Amino acid sequence: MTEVNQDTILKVEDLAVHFPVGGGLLGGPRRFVHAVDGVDLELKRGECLGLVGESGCGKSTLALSILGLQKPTRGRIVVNGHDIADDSVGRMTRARTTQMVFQDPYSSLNPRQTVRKTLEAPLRLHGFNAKSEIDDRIVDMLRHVGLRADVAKRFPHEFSGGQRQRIGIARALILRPQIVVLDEPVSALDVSIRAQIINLLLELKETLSLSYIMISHDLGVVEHMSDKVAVMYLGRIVETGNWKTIFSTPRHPYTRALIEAIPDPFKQSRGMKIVGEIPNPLNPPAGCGFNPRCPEARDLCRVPPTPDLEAIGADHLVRCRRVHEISAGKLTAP
Amino acid sequence: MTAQPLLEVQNLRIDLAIGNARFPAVQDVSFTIEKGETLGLVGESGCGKSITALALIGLLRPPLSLAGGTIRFNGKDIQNLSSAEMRKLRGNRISMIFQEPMTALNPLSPVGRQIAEMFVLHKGATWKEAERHAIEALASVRVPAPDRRVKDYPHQLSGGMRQRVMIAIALACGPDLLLADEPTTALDVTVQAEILDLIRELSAAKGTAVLMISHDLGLIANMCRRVGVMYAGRIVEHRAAEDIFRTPSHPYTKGLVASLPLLGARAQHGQKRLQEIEGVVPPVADFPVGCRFNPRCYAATDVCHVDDPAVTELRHGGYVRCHHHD
Amino acid sequence: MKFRANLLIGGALFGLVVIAGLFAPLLAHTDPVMGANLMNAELPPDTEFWFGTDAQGRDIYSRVLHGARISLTVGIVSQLINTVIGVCLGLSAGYWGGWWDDFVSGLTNLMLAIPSLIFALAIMAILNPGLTSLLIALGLTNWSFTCRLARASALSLKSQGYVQAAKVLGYSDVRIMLTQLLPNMLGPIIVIGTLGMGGAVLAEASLSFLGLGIRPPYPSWGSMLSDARDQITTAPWISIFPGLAIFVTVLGLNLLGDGLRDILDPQSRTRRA
Amino acid sequence: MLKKLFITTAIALVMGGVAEAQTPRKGGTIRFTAPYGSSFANLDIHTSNRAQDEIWAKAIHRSLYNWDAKAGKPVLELAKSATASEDGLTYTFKLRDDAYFHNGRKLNADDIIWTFNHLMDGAKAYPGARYARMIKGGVEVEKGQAKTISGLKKIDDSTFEMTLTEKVDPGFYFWTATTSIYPAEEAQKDSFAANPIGLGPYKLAEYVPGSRLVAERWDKFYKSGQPYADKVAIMIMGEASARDVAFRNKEIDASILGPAQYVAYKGDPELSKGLLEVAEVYTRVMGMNPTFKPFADKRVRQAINYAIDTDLIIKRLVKDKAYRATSWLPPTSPGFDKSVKPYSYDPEKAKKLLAEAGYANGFEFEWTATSNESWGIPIVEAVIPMLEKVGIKVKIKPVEGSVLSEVVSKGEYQAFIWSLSTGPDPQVALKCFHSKTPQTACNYTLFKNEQVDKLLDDAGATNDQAKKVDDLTKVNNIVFEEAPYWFFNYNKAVMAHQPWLKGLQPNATELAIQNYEEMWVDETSPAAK
Amino acid sequence: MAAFLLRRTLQTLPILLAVALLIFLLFSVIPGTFASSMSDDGRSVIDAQVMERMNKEFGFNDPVHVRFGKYVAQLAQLDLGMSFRTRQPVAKVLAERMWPTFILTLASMIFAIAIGVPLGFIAALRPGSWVDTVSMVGAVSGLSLPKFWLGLMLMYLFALVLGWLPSFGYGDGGLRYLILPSIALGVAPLALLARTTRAAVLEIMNADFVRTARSKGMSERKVVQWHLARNALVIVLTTIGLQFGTVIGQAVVVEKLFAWPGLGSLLVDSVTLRDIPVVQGAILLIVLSFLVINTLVDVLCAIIDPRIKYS
Repeated sequence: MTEVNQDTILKVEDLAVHFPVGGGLLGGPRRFVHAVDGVDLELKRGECLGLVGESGCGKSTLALSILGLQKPTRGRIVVNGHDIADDSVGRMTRARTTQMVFQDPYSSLNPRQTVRKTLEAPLRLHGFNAKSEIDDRIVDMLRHVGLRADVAKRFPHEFSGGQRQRIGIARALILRPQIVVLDEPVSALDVSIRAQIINLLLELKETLSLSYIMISHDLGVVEHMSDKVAVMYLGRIVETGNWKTIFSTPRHPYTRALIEAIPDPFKQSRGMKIVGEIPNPLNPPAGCGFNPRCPEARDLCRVPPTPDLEAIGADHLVRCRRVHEISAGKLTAP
Repeated sequence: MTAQPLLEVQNLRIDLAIGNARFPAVQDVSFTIEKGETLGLVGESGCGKSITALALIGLLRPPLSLAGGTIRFNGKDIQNLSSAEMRKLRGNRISMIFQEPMTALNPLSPVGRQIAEMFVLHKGATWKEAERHAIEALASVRVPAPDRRVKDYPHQLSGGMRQRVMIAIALACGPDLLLADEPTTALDVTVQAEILDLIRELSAAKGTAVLMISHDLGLIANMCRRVGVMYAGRIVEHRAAEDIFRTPSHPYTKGLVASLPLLGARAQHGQKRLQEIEGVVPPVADFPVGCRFNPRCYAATDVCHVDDPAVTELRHGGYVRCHHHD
Repeated sequence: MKFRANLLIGGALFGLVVIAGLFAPLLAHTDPVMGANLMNAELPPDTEFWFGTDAQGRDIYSRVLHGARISLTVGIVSQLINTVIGVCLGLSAGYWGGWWDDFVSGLTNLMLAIPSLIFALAIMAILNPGLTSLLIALGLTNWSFTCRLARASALSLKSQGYVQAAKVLGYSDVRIMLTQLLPNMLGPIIVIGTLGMGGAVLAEASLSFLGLGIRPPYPSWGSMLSDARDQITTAPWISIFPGLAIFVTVLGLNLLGDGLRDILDPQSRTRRA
Repeated sequence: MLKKLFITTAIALVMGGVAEAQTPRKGGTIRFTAPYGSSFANLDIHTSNRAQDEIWAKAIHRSLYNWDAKAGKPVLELAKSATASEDGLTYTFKLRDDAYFHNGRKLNADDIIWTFNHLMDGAKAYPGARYARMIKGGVEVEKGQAKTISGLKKIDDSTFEMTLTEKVDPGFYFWTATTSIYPAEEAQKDSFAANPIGLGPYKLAEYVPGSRLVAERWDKFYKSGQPYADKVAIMIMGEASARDVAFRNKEIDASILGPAQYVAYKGDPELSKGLLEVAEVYTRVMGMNPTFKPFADKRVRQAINYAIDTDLIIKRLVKDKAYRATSWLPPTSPGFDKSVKPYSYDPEKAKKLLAEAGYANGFEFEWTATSNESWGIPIVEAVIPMLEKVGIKVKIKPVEGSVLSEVVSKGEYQAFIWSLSTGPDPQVALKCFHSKTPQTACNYTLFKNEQVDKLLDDAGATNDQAKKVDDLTKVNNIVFEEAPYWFFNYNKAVMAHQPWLKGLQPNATELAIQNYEEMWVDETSPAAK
Repeated sequence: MAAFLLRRTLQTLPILLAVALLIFLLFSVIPGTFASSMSDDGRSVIDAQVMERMNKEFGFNDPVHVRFGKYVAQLAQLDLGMSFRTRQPVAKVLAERMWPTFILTLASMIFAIAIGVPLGFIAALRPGSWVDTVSMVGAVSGLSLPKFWLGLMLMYLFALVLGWLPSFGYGDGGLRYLILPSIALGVAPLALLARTTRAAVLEIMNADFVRTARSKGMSERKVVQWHLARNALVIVLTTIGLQFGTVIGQAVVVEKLFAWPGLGSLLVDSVTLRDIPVVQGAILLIVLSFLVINTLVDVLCAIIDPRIKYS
């Protein structure tokens, strides 16, 4: 049924993931956290989709679902035209299509495995047996991520953070996937190293024709790398669109607040401020989830149901009842 | 006679002991903080900025130790103070907030009590009075319903709230100097903005000087008038905040500024390759000879591999520690 | 620096016992069982019988040497059983969670609730005293700590990036447990196992005292010590040497365990820093 | 006849203060020990036949008969006289008229009859039923077919009649504590379990389960002037090494010794003064199962007796705390034949016998044993090299006591080592070799010999004591020749006692069981007050 | 807190049931019966009829599942059955022996806690000092001694050689009698507690919140009093709770050696004599007391550590 655009490699439809909380003997009533609640996404080949939001907004759960590690409560995830919940799309197929780069380069490498083992095991698992082929692939991949071939026999603790992240990237790409989920790929790295990795990722995207889903709270990185951006709040997408649109003319108050909150050396004026913290996801506010913190909130925002995503421009969707009343002035300074 | 600076650090050296060997984790660090001023220290992990702060408050623990230099607080060298005098200073005149508000608070003690301790310790208050002061202190850091919150335990509070409690503790006695060590790193951006505002406003209101430590250049530049950039245990550049971004002098600072994907930069310049700094940050035991940045420096020459660059005063204020600065 | 002393002294003591056990047939003067000669009964230590002789006239030195084999067998085999059970249950429970975790946790609590000596006592009574029974009794009753540790490690490790990565790469659960989790939790488990070996040697002595330990023909230290307790005033050497052997072995294992903990257990590494 | 009994008891070595002619001192506390375990079963002696429980029961209770340690035979205790009928099956007992229960009530024939009826309560399975079953009509009561034992008749308050099923001396049946006479009505009350009321010299004062039992003098005890001590405290101390310390520390007045301590005490100039040694009526043997092929051959069984240097084991390992066993019956027994020499240590002969039996190359057997130091694995360990020399290999099968008695009575063994009761009644002891006696009773080695059967039947039928003893002696000698067992030793029980404890009796049936009324402590005792 | 307590209590029920089942199954396959045990010394032979009768009365002729059914039905009515040996209700037999074990374990734990915890504290506050070294070497040695051996040595030293204390028994239940057995039993937990306390204190010493406390200008003494002690206490308490289990188990050995009339010696006797209902009852009681103690510890921990209630 799903229309698959020639260029669409991943399509997420009405995805929801609910976690049970409590319940059981004397545990009180069983309630559900709606970690992801009705998310629609589309990723085109060669594109980088930036997922932005604060901790607990559901972006990690969404990523895990896309990787097939989290069973959705509702909705479908279609990769290359196949629903990944479908039994015919096995664990192995999924592994060869979708891969992931992790945030912490220290915990994401098995300390007891050499680089070679880290890269060789997945190949063997996926049916590569000829030593020469494995060798070739490993050397090739190490070269791609900017490491020399002789690092293969070393253990992770012998590397710096940046080098480890390169190994992590090599591991993710060794099976030649089409989609790579980048989970905060540079936030745990030293500032002086970040540029190396960002450049590498952008380079690999081109040379290996990859598509990225990048989770990050660093808006600078998101702006730099993404083609499309989705802003999440309380398990829902509140604004999505082209990177330029999102960063130059954000419409949702939350998006605007996020951008505002970045400490900028050249900007002393602080326009829009939000206060308070993300509400308890077990007990989300009625109406718009953002209303308790929103400086623009009015009574209509506090009335259920949750507002819908509204298209206000080409590929620009905003989930706000007052989107047309709030000025669409430019935010970023220079 | 110029007014005496609040804090004067000269040629600070902190050693790290590994086995029987000692390595200078911090060396030749000098700076001053005037009363009510906010100074920024920026640098990557392992550059020595946090232990510099710990040295100022006298909390270095083995394997780290103060190995040289002077720290004058209100004109007195704190190294000459007895431990009791030092304790009177600590928390009362100089206080500190830490990076992880989760672990920096005692999980088994209500936050009110942890604030109240300050008044008991330094103001000679009874516990009862102190509890009352604690509520006021919580209110001053804009914690809603402070009279109820004082009874809460740290795990019942969100990260932002915990950091507010830390600030309440730090500012309880109205100190002259606040050391803020990456106070917002563990927090979400929106919360970070609030906390920074809070620090800024409270310190301004009470005339508290702040030493702000962060790896985030943008944050430091935003918060401080003057910034010290640390690399491998040294201050390599010390400038006014806006100069750091506009006219960085040290190759390291230059590299950092150019490598950051700043918001709005893509709209201006397009998605071009970010400028990279080669190599990695060296560990303390492996600080290079000569200029410590030399293995990564694009401008390094032979002299950089041999000689430690001296401090060079810059024309528009500030200084840089480089053989080839602009 | 202290941890090195632990490791060195512990390793040396335990190494001594291992050598004694391995080369017992070469080092021993007589057969530990067939060496009985009532003409030599209860001789104090001298140049011929270094540790003296026991009531049956057997050379205690030889018996203590052979006893090392028994104690090592008891320690190693029972701990191996415990470790395998504990790791299998704990690892899978921590990794899979759900009802299996509830079940395993219940089982672990059950095992914790019954004092292991009493449990072992019951098993010994059922199986009749002997080496095999003892290995089963001690092997089945002391896995709860290993299990808890393995479970906790699995719980914390499973959220680690490399475990997630293995999942993403299509590894099966069992493969993840064996190749990603197990090698990374082995350190503390080896430590617990080492300390448990000492515990097993002591438990053997306790069970022998209660009349439910290893019985001849095996010359176990516990039964030697326990059998000779009545002769402690008349022929103290009969009990002193096996007692000393137990003490040295357990002390060695405890020190070794402490030393290994310093090296292998990352938690205590931060403790030292 | 009776003279012979007297003579044989002389073997019982009396060393301690038993025979001293001092005037007993009144007062003080006797601090006795119960060494066979760490508790008593309860305070109802009918439920237990263990020596451990008899130790306290002797203080509080009394049976129809009592064991006379010096005479080595049962004597009337609660009755003044017992007259047998012509056929020797019916006895008329006249009770003593000065026996009072601890509640002050006088002993009555009803109490005796009630007690025996009570013992035969089938639902309760009292071990004493074994003895009361000898009374005619007892089995019917046990099976619930009758309410009262028909063989018991009350004549008047102090006289009753007892009819037996066999011609036996009732004294050998009704002297143990497990047949203690209870006060009829009081014993049916619930409180009796906690406050036993008996006829013994002491009445219960305090009982701490698992720790000790203290009893105080019963002033209306029927033996004049007795008991002497004010109190008897019986400490429960199963652990020999702890008992050793306590005794040396003068915390207890008497202690039963094992071989190791026997040597130590004998070698100590002070301690050796207080040793009481007695040949007990237990024979330590290794039983051989004839269903295990090699042991079916008499020559093999004899070979084993020849192959083991029994004397050496007794001397070196048992430390002479035993007497070499000649045969089944102990030296104190009327059926014991002094002229018989035990099997000599003769490995050559053993080899020859084995060769004749077709085992020139030896064989291997499994030896079931407990860890008992006197008749368990330590002995087996010493025997192993000896048997090895004649080509017989031994595998030890260690078991617990309760398992040993089970596998032995079921015949699930190849060989076992045990200590078996062989007295005081030689007829009862030898009945174990009657082919009609089942393995579950005591014919553990499935002994079958027509001559023995006949001799035993004759001995049971005759009234002639001399012929009876003669028949039994013959049986004993045949058993020796047939060698169903390796005859190891007769136990030498040794009790260490403090110098101030007097009046101990050389009780050959069980040294730890003493008549406390004959014991007293002099003023040197720490508990003399 | 009430809900927490209730939840903790209810959690122990399935464990108790499982223990009952496990013990029952174990002892239904044990060789030997009470009747056979009565003649184990070869001295007091019981005749076959009585033995038969006993087995019938004690229900040994029933199949296992029937026996278990009966047992559970009994248990449901809080009836532990009748002891074969004493012919009294098991509950009564246990009640008689509970108190000595209770005071023995309590005394040895008090001994262990009173010395072990401060020792661990002192050692941790001066790591590397002679106090630290000596106490930790002592602790590891204390853990390496066979218990009955230690008991025997104490007996010889303090009773025989020095004559200070009685060597055995319960006596009048006075303190004098309690000292030696509780030391013999308490040395191992003492050693373990000292080590645990030391490790816990050392770990907390490096915790961030202790650094915070110091940054407040607190003296080390106040840091320990106000912040370190409570946090260490949680870890130490948990260890104490678990140690109770080991101590109750090891009490078997010590009680037997010192002729102490507790549950442990009763248990060993009952196992040897195959008095199965008492064995079952005693183990259930021991498990129950372990669970009660650990629930108490949990409650204490929950009072000290507010995080526990909510997890």
